[in-house]
Amino acid sequence: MTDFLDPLPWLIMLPLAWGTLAFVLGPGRGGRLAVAAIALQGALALQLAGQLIDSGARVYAVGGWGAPLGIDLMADGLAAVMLLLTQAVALPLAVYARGYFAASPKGRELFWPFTGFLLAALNALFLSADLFNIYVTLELLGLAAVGLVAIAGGRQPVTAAMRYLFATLLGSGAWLLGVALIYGTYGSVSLAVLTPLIHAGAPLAVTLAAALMLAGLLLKTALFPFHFWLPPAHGGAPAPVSALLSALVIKATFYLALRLWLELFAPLTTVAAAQLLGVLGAAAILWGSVLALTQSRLKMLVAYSTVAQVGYLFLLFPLATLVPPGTADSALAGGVMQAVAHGLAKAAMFAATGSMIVATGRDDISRLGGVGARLPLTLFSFGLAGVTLMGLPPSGGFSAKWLLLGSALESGQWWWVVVMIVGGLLTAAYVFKVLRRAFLPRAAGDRVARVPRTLEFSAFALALASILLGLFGAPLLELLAVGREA
Amino acid sequence: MSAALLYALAGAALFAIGLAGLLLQPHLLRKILAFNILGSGVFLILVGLGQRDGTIDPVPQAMVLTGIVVAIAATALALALARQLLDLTGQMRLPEDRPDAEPADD
Amino acid sequence: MKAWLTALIALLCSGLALALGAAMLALPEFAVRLPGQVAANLDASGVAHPVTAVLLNFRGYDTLLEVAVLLLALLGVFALSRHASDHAHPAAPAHPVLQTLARLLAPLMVLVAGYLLWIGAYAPGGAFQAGAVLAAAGVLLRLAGLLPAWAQPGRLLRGGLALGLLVFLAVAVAGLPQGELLHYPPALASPLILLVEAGLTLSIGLTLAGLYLASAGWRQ
Amino acid sequence: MTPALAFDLLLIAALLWSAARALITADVFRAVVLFIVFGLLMALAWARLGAPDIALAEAAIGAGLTGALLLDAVGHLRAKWRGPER
Repeated sequence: MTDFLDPLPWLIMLPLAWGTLAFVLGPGRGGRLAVAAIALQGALALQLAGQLIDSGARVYAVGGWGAPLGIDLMADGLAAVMLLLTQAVALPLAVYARGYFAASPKGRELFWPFTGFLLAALNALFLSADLFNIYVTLELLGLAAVGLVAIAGGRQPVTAAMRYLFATLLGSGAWLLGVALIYGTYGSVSLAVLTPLIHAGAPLAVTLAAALMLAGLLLKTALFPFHFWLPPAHGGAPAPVSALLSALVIKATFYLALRLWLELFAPLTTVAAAQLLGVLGAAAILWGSVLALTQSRLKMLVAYSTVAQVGYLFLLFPLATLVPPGTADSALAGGVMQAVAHGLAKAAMFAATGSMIVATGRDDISRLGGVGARLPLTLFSFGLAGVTLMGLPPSGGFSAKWLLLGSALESGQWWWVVVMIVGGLLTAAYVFKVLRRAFLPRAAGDRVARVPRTLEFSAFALALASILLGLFGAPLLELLAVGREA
Repeated sequence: MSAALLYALAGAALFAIGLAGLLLQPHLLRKILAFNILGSGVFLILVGLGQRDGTIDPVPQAMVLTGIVVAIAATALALALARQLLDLTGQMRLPEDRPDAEPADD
Repeated sequence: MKAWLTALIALLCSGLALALGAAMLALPEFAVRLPGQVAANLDASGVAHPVTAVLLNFRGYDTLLEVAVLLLALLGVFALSRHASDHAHPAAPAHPVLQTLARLLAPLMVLVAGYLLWIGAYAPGGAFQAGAVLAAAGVLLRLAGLLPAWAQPGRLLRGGLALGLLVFLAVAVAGLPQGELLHYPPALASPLILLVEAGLTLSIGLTLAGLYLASAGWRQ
Repeated sequence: MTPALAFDLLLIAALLWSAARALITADVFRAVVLFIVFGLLMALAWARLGAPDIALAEAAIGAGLTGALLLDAVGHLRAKWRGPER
């Protein structure tokens, strides 16, 4: 395809360009440019999704060389769903961030360049079909995310950023070692070239590579017990940053783990390994939810909720491994739906949380009294996002958990059903802990200020989207199936 | 055994040394050194295994050049964070690893 | 850290090294071999040196993203130096011999960088090595006290830092009407790659120097 | 044993030794110096692997610039620890 306006390359080039330009423009500048560009990226992602539904998955040879000499990009339904999620979360958050940094300027100087590079890294990662190129996108993503955690300065965020940096570097180090072993075995890093080779036979080096790469991704996705870096990083950053990180960044490495598991390393997967991932997911759900319940800081509660919700994503592995195809399909649909629903809901929740903190001037659950009266729309958004996280109908979270429950019952793995139900109850407990406090009257001496309307409406848009996903999720599942029939 | 494979084996040892240092050393500066050693180990494996049949392979060589630049970028960011942490806490180690009253080794 | 945990980690790391070694000694023949493909396409790549051809043409897209990684790291350093506390310990005054040496060496290093940039098309060298030498000149001048530290860059400097990436992006996108992203028309491949490399040399030099100068600035 | 093989083995031993020493030696400054030595030995290894491009980059970036950054950080660390007393 030699179309100048082909959406696929532009989805990567556009955020790189505006991120760089925002840096040249100067500290704090570039917000309007970013909003306009992300809107355009959203249109490009929709156009690409339309192309895929019409004519199937696409391969794009950068530079015209083609794998294995050159680097290929690949867009299938799964990639397109993640691209849509990314732009759909980023656009309201960009609007939110403009208002947020106007009210709370700490860390605004370099927010836009970092965000531009972050989005470029995400889009590039979703589209890459080359193991070494994915390594570069992982590093771009990791450094952008660490930079965003550190932008506000201060002891806690800098400590969190340092810990996050070591975790993410170790994760990409493990990935690169895997890539080195695979190149050393077969002589290529192209997914399209490697997949048939690995299916034909994999020596010990490739098994080791698979284990290393998967472990690196789990560390970066913060799956229990590798979650130690996440709560301080997501809980300490400015609210728009926390939202981007929780909604999108950890989903990128989950996406890679899923792709490797289902495609490249499919011949190496075993039921035992899949059950182990499920057990870690279950532990994450329970541990994250319980810790969320014990937090006294609002942002830390939401951050621990992310630890728990990541767990649901990994329930898909035991439900999709060596089971009948129909069961696996619905598990995959459920897992991806969970990624999308959590992305929208968690972005909404962190955005609403940020508004509440701006309004009360402190990050303290016990001092939320009066928020319900002063910021009803924000609290409503928090509640709607909570409905999605609990998995109540008609939200996107409900569809996700329904699909996962269905495949758990079909494959006779009832124990995951128990985990999901307990997790839902715990989620309800920590969401109501916040809501209950916020509905109390304002305590004497506390102050609850109004916040800019853009903060309230952008959080609401995200929360509403997470609910509507449940009602209108069918086209998304149709898109997901593109390129998976074979 | 080709010389290239020998260097790949050395790379495996360097990776393990770096990994152990990264996990075991509490001092941030040493963690940064360990990360760089770990990275060098991976680079040796990439080129060493890529050339194990004795042919020079420019593809992994180019990848390592990319990797070296990424490594210095990460190192610079890590050092900036470590210095900032030193300014804020007076320590060059992450808080949990710290036996509280003990000053950084120097 | 507890002794048993230390022992366990040491044991696991040694185990990993042994497993890696065992795996490396049991590899099959390569299924794909790229050196031949690189050689076969070298004429169409616009440069005569295989590593430069991979770096800027066959896998130029990696390099494009990597330049963004480098710039990103500098942004991180800027973001942190912005919040640096201002406890001051004066930098040692530079020795006059060092100053003279730096004045002599710096122009020479700029020349070497230019040479490395140019030779990269035919032999070992290229934008990264040239940029590193430029940066080394900057570090030397800084050590001699001849270059101010820059915690907060002005617009001109920001433009210089971004130039390499912006030129690379423009060249990448310019290929779209005729073919794919980063497609160089064969007739123009040589000059386009040289253009990209020139921009990269300047920006990489500034960025690498900046990684040093921005953090060294904290002490002022 | 051919001279080339002997050289390779010696170089590898030196690499492993300098890497391990850099991580366990008690003094941070000495650790950084050992790391710079490690970087220069790596440059030698790249030359042995027929990778002069990497050798150049490793010497300039891996040992040179990284070393400068590390030494600067050690200076910062030492000044910090001496600072309050003076």
